[in-house]
Amino acid sequence: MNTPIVPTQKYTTKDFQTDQDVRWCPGCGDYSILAQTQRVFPELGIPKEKIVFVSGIGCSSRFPYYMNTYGFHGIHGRAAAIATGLKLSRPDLSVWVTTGDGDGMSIGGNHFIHACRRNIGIKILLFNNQIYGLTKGQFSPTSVEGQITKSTPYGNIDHPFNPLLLALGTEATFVARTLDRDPKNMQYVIKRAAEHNGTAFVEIYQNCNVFNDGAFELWTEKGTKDDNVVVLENGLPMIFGKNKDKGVRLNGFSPDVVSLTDGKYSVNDLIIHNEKDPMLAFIIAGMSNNPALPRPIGIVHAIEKPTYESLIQKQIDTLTAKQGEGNLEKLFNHGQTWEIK
Amino acid sequence: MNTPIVPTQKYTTKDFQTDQDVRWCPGCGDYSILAQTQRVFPELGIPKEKIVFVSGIGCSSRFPYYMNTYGFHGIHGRAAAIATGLKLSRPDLSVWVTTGDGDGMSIGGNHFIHACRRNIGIKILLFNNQIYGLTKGQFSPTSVEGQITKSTPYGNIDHPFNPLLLALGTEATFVARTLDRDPKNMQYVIKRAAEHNGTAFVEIYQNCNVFNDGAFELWTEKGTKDDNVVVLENGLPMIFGKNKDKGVRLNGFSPDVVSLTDGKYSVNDLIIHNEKDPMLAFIIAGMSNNPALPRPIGIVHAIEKPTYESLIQKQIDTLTAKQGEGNLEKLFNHGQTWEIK
Amino acid sequence: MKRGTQRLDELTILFAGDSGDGMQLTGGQFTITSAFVGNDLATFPDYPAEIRAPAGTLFGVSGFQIHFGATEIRTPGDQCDCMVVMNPAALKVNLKCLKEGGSIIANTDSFNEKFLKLAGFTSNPLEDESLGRYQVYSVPITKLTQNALNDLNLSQKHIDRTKNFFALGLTYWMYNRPMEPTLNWIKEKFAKTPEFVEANTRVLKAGHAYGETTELFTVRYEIKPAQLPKGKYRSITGNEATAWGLIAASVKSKLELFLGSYPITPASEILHELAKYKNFKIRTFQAEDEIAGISSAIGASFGGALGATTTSGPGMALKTEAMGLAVMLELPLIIVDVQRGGPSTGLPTKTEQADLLQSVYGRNSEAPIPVLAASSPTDCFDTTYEAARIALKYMTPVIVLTDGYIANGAEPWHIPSIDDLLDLTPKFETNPENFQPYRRDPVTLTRPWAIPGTRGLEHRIGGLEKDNLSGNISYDPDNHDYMVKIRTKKVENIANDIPLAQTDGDGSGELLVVSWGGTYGSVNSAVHNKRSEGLSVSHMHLRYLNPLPNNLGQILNNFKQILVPEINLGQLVKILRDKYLVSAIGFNVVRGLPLRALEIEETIDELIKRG
Amino acid sequence: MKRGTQRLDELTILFAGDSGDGMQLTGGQFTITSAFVGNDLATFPDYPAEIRAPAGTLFGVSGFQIHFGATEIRTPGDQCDCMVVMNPAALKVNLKCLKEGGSIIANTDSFNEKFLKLAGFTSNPLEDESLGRYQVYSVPITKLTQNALNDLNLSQKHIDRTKNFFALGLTYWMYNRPMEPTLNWIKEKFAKTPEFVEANTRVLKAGHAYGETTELFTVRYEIKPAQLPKGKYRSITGNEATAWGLIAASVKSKLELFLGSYPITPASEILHELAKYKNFKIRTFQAEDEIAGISSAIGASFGGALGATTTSGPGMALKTEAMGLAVMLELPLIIVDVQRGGPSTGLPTKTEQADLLQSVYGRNSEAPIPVLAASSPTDCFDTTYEAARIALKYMTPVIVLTDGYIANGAEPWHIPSIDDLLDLTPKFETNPENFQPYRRDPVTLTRPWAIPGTRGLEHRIGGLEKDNLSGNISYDPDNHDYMVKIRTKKVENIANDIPLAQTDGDGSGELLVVSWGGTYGSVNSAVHNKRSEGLSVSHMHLRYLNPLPNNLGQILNNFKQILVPEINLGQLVKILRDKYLVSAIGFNVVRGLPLRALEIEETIDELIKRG
Ligand SMILES: Cc1ncc(C[n+]2csc(CCOP(=O)(O)OP(=O)(O)O)c2C)c(N)n1
Ligand SMILES: Cc1ncc(C[n+]2csc(CCOP(=O)(O)OP(=O)(O)O)c2C)c(N)n1
Ligand code: SF4
Ligand code: SF4
Ligand SMILES: [Mg+2]
Ligand SMILES: [Mg+2]
Repeated sequence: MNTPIVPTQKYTTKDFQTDQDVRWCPGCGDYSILAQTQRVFPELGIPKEKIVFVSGIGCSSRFPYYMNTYGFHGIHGRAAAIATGLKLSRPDLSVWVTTGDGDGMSIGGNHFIHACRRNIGIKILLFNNQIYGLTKGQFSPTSVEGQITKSTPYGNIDHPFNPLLLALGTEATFVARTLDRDPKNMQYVIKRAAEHNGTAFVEIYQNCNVFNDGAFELWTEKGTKDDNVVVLENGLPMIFGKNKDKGVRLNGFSPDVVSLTDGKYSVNDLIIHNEKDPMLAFIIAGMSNNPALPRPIGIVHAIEKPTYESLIQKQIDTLTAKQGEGNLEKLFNHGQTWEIK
Repeated sequence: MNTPIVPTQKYTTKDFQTDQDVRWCPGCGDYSILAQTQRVFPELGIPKEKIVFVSGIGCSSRFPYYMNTYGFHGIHGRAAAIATGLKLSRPDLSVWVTTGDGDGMSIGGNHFIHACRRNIGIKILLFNNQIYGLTKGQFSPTSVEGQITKSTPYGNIDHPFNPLLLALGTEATFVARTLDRDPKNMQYVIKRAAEHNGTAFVEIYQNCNVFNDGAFELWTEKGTKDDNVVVLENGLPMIFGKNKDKGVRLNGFSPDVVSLTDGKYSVNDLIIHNEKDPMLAFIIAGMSNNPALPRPIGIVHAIEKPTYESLIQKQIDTLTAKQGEGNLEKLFNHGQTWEIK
Repeated sequence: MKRGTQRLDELTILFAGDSGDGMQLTGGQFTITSAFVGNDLATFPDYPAEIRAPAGTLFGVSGFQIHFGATEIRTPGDQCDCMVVMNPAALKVNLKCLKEGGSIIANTDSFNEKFLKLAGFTSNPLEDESLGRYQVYSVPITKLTQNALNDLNLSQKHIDRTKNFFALGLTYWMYNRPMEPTLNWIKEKFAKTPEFVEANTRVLKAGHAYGETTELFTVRYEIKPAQLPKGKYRSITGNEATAWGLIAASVKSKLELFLGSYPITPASEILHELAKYKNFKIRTFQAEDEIAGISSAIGASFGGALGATTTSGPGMALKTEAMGLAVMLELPLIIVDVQRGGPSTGLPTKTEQADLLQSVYGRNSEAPIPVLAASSPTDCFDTTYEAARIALKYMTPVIVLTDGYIANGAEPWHIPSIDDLLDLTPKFETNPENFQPYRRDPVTLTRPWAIPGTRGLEHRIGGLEKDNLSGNISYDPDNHDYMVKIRTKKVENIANDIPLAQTDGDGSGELLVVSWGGTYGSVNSAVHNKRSEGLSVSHMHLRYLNPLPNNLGQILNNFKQILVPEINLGQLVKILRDKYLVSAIGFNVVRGLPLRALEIEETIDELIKRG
Repeated sequence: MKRGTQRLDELTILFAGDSGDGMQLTGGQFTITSAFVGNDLATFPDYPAEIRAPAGTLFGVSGFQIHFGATEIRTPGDQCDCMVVMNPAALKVNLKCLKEGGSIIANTDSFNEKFLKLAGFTSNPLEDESLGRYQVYSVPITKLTQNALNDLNLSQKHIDRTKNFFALGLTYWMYNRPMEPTLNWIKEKFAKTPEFVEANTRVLKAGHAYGETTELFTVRYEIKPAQLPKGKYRSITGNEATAWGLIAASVKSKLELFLGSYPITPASEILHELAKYKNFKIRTFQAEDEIAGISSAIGASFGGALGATTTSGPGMALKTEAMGLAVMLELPLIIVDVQRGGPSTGLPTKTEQADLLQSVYGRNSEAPIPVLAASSPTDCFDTTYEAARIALKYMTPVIVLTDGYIANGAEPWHIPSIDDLLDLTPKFETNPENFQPYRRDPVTLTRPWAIPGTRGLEHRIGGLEKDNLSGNISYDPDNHDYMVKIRTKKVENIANDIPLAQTDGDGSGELLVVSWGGTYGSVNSAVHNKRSEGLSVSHMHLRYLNPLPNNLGQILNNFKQILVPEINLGQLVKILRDKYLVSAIGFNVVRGLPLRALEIEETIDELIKRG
């Protein structure tokens, strides 16, 4: 089960692979996420033994078994809470959460929003397949309205969460989206998440080819992808289209699509992406609710705020500076005591 | 325990009072919320027996005992879930949730965000005192950074939720804020919440004079209130100040305060409040994070979306139209059966 | 060609293959058809936790076992007479369950190098000597299926998905079953895609014809109908039966059914099933988690609905706190726990019966809840219905325990007449005169159910201790003592309103075997076998686990020894020992599988020998 | 004036008033002072669920009872000798606890019409005949306080908040206690506001002087020091002791303490206390709920911290599922449940001991967890420390049960020497050679603890059933059976590593009274009283509830009768009956209050009479 010890700088993809049978369905989007992660991790410069993957329950939550790092397959919905405890007590570790749209947004919704608001230095990869995979096909909080699933034979009536908006509503400091079928973008986003100081939230559109096949087709397939996805690049205008001939402009607070070839609008009219602008983040995240707009992928929002673990450490340091290191003898004997002779 | 039957149209405040001892601390902001509710309910035109107050646990959650309607004092954090079941099975009822910042945003955070996204026709009044009252003074998810409480002797290090932003992140259809010390505004907001079709979320700044006295002073006290609160009025510019001499203007996506008397800006430069604009809602909600800005109160956002209970009813009606009312005999005998003779 | 037909009393067959091979469907069809011809039967579907594990892997093997016969059938069979294996992994995993001399029908097309290796075979068992003790039929099922469909324009994927029908057709021939039920099913199922109807029909028939025409098979078997009560039957799984029990209770109580639930294996099918019947005014609410599931159901119950929640072990654990609230509020509520392997996530798709103590004792403070357990797929209907009766009559949450084995297993269900089902209509309180929310009925100790919308009965209830009449908050010490005790007494009193326990066998003797839940079949079968050998052993099966039947202590005292087989480390046995101070002992095997009758028989032998 | 001094062996005094009257503080000072003079003592603080209920109401009464003496003191006293009542409601609520002939010191200033009415008095009991059986001292405490502070510039609110010191000063005079400890405390406490130091000091002294100078009091009492072990003492509450037990375990194991907790009465003080000691590298994480509380603690434990979580009944219920995970992962974890009145929200500020069965049995499937219970405030320290020892040595979650009564109560604590505390340093696995995460130590059956950061030991664990060596997911039926049984065996084996049970009294006889948890004092006191009357009765108190001590069955069999008093409907008694088939019977009063020794004595009498 254990691979030989390899100095950090020499890691290859292989070093992050385990001897475990990968138990996802053939064709599942999870395979690509695993592959990209294993590909990008050697570049992070983090010793393998300092990395922990924590998950809940779901197909997506099997992920830790396949990464040759420390791993913790928790219980349904609690990965963020488990990871929080781990990261707080071991700030030296690189702690990753892999979760699903059910695990992370349904039963685990509360831990998710609280982790985000606290800005704990954990990285949350949410494999969003808009379905409960492991339990064989019930709708999830991200399933679309009208979706026919095992538990909604007449169509889903829940208004789905927009995970980006939800995360932004908690004032998360890093919010991004990527696609199982876009290895390059995924690797970039994962790397940026790794580097972020604080909670990093990454929504990954992931195809469940058994229970919700093709949910993201429009944004992942060759023929349609270019005209329907806008890749966010910080400081650059929001251009997209097969021929880079379209852009996203702001009309009041509403983004709309303009052509760059009909002479009416130019690149100068487009939104310049700014990862640090919280209001722009809401606008970009909100684009997903409008089918007329291209789907944004990449880093939606990334700002710096003190992390929870650094603030706790500061209190420890301050008190230790003031009172000295904790001393049991002193503790027991401080304040009012008396002697029986 | 039961008052005589009074026709709806003749209700007075008294009809909504119970014979129970009110067990809040003298001076608690909860008294005012109770008073305003009892004052405004006669105007709603809803028969008392059709009203249910559901709560969790906390000082705020004692509320149902004091309203002479049906009442359900649940368990900590679960009021929204209980109310959801009640409202779905009894859409004819007017279902109200009273909760606290701990009950509703900490342990009950998940039910809160899911109720909001589903747009279930329940009204959620969140008594935000930025503290755990009933358990004697620990910080809550809305406590401010640095706040000294029983569980944070060296100051709170949690970044607090902005409840309005959180609700908007779930795409809630009705989001409002009011103050325990502003009876008029509170009555207006509660009435609007009652009339709203779908989940109505109302944050109420509530003073806990025992464990967090004065948390909202700036916005509630005579001397400072006018210069620090902007009352939202749909379709009107955001003017405030003792002499109505200041306004809120948009600078990019950032609101700032301008004077209406120095000649530089006029009413025409100000934000015109629009309850229906989702992006403006985020901007207004975000104002609370900036101490330089006045605190907005009133209706931040109010739009119409189909309610969960109406969508479920539609599925019931459609299927019933197609297959007739459910018939047990038919159910048992449909599909493959055989006879043993 | 002339071949003999051998008559058998009973037979056990297993279909096994990849998760993607459609073995569950195949087993289901074989079951229906066997039921159709009047056999008694029991089934055991067994599938992996993975959705569609990579083809050919050991952990991806899915199986469906059917025990059917002309005699009374109580278990899905300890061992198989015949085994259809679609690939080497299926053979590897299941071979140990095949009887000495049993038959193997193997799809030779998948016994290729890759799959043999994946299954851990170093040589092909169909070709080496290793299966010498069995009757091996090597059939190129994939190829034959392909041949049958050659002229149809189907993708390879679709052709592959049809091959299970070949195996089914072949076994229909072998065991003399009619093809009509399956042919009809195919027609209905694929009504919208006629090419699938054609393909599946052809392949089923091809399988049948293969048996008829090739010389591989020298004998066919015949299993005559069993002596079953007359009437109309259908096949039903335990989860369907639970769902239908709830629907029936809703109809017969004139209450709208509200299900607050969160998906979890192996309970999800109850939610799926109920979601279909919106025209019964059933509202299924897939909640954000189990806590919201039960909380919403309690809310609905407060509003006058028939509130229910369904789950399995880990979800049950999460509902613990809210169950305590339901106890305090004294509102009707049905809580179904389809037990699975644990602890924690454990073995989600495997069976177990280790949630009994959690159900009886697992709440903070004294929070008594009646607990019932179903003994078989069809008994899920009756038990759930009975739970609803108790919940409504006694204003109490009631726990129904089923398990993965009976929840997924199917058996013929003698369809009840609607009129024979007890009327469950509750009496809502409507009279404001002297209304007290916690005034109890002197006999049932039940408080009134006054629902919102009733004018003049506005009142408030909650989870704090309450005055024994008004329901107002009360911190009075003596009132608390009284309330804690009266809540318990109410539940204990239900013992007067349930059937007495009965023994199958004699009312006294050397050994009594006591069981509950899904082990009914194995235990009953074991006891019958031993009785037929003349041993002084009887069986008592309990549906009511809290409270226990009034005469239970008496019966236990009539036997010298008491054995309690359970798929746990001894839970009912603890309750019996505590309550009746009898030195009952347990038989405990926790393998995620139904108990084997044989193991129980051996234990019976041993105990009786020891004396 | 000359007055007599009467010497007493022991005495019980109660301070009662509004929630805002500072009775808890007053009681606390009286306690410290009494401990200081060397009395043995026991206390019982009792306060309402409301924070600061409106003045004068019955439900707003807060009380603090102290039993102190020159002899061994085991309980806070069934009844009071003296009662200080700050208003009519306090009198009304507590009068039934006053001994025939006992003293009442009443603040006459609050016996006004409004407060009398609120308390439900139709006439003033201080003036009518109704208190004839008692010695009533009517003292205008409010007015006298005011007089003492006349010349200070204090608000009425602040003056009002001082009057409890008048009462305290008066009782110090009556019972011959020194004022110094309290005077010192005042100086320290109000160091930042000298006017409060002045005010409180003056009022305390005024109360004392009032006793000295008025002729109201004809007698003073003297209570000599008790015979206590020599050494340094301090006063400590149960919750403080629990917190300090965790701190000590952290220091002596060299592990950083991580507390994941969610506030809940009556457990919150443990969180508050631990939050203070950041310089011990203690991390307290106030989680969003109880589930996150325990989950974060498990995460921390995986990382090599000493993980702990603290809660009360409803929170315990919520942690159920995650406890199962901890069992499966076999990680050390300390779970403290400060029991309170239930079920559901129940009586949050009252005591109970009804979470035992939940602790032992309340999880899905077979999820064995060691359970220990503390018997007194100071025993919370030892029990928590011992729980940490077991958790670390056996890689297991351990449940510590305390209760509202001992958690809030204070008693003198003989400060242990740090060196006498067992070393708890665990051995982390560091050797990659042949590392198997679930290879067990052959004696303790414990798996290795390999924490992230250790190179070469990267491994993965989780809640699914796992292979008995590698820890990889395993669905193998026999492996599951093995793992279910070995997990249980590991916990059962701990019985070999704990002290044998001991009887207080004789090792055999007519009646054994068995107790656990916070009822220790009442039961021990009752048994001692009866033994001193010559009855054949002994006491056995259990700290270890799962597993039970090895010699327990043997001891039980040495007695003809067994009585188990519990503040529940019989929980330990169920376990004993099941395990040892002894016909133990329960004594069960569930009033949210400590058991009264007298009631137990009566039951002992009865049982021994019956024979
Ligand atoms: C407490 C609990 N409730 C329910 C389940 C059943 N369950 C397992 S995974 C899952 C949802 C899986 O959906 P998602 O998180 O989207 O993951 P996916 O399988 O789609 O990757 C559910 C409901 C469980 N294991 N535990
Ligand atoms: C399951 C559970 N956990 C914890 C508690 C303890 N508890 C009761 S109320 C409360 C928080 C109260 O704070 P908030 O909701 O803000 O209400 P407030 O009292 O401030 O109005 C807590 C932690 C409980 N009753 N139940
Ligand atoms: S069920 Fe869906 S998500 Fe799960 S492994 Fe299969 S394809 Fe992937
Ligand atoms: S503790 Fe605070 S919130 Fe609670 S009743 Fe008192 S003042 Fe109000
Ligand atoms: Mg999913
Ligand atoms: Mg609060």
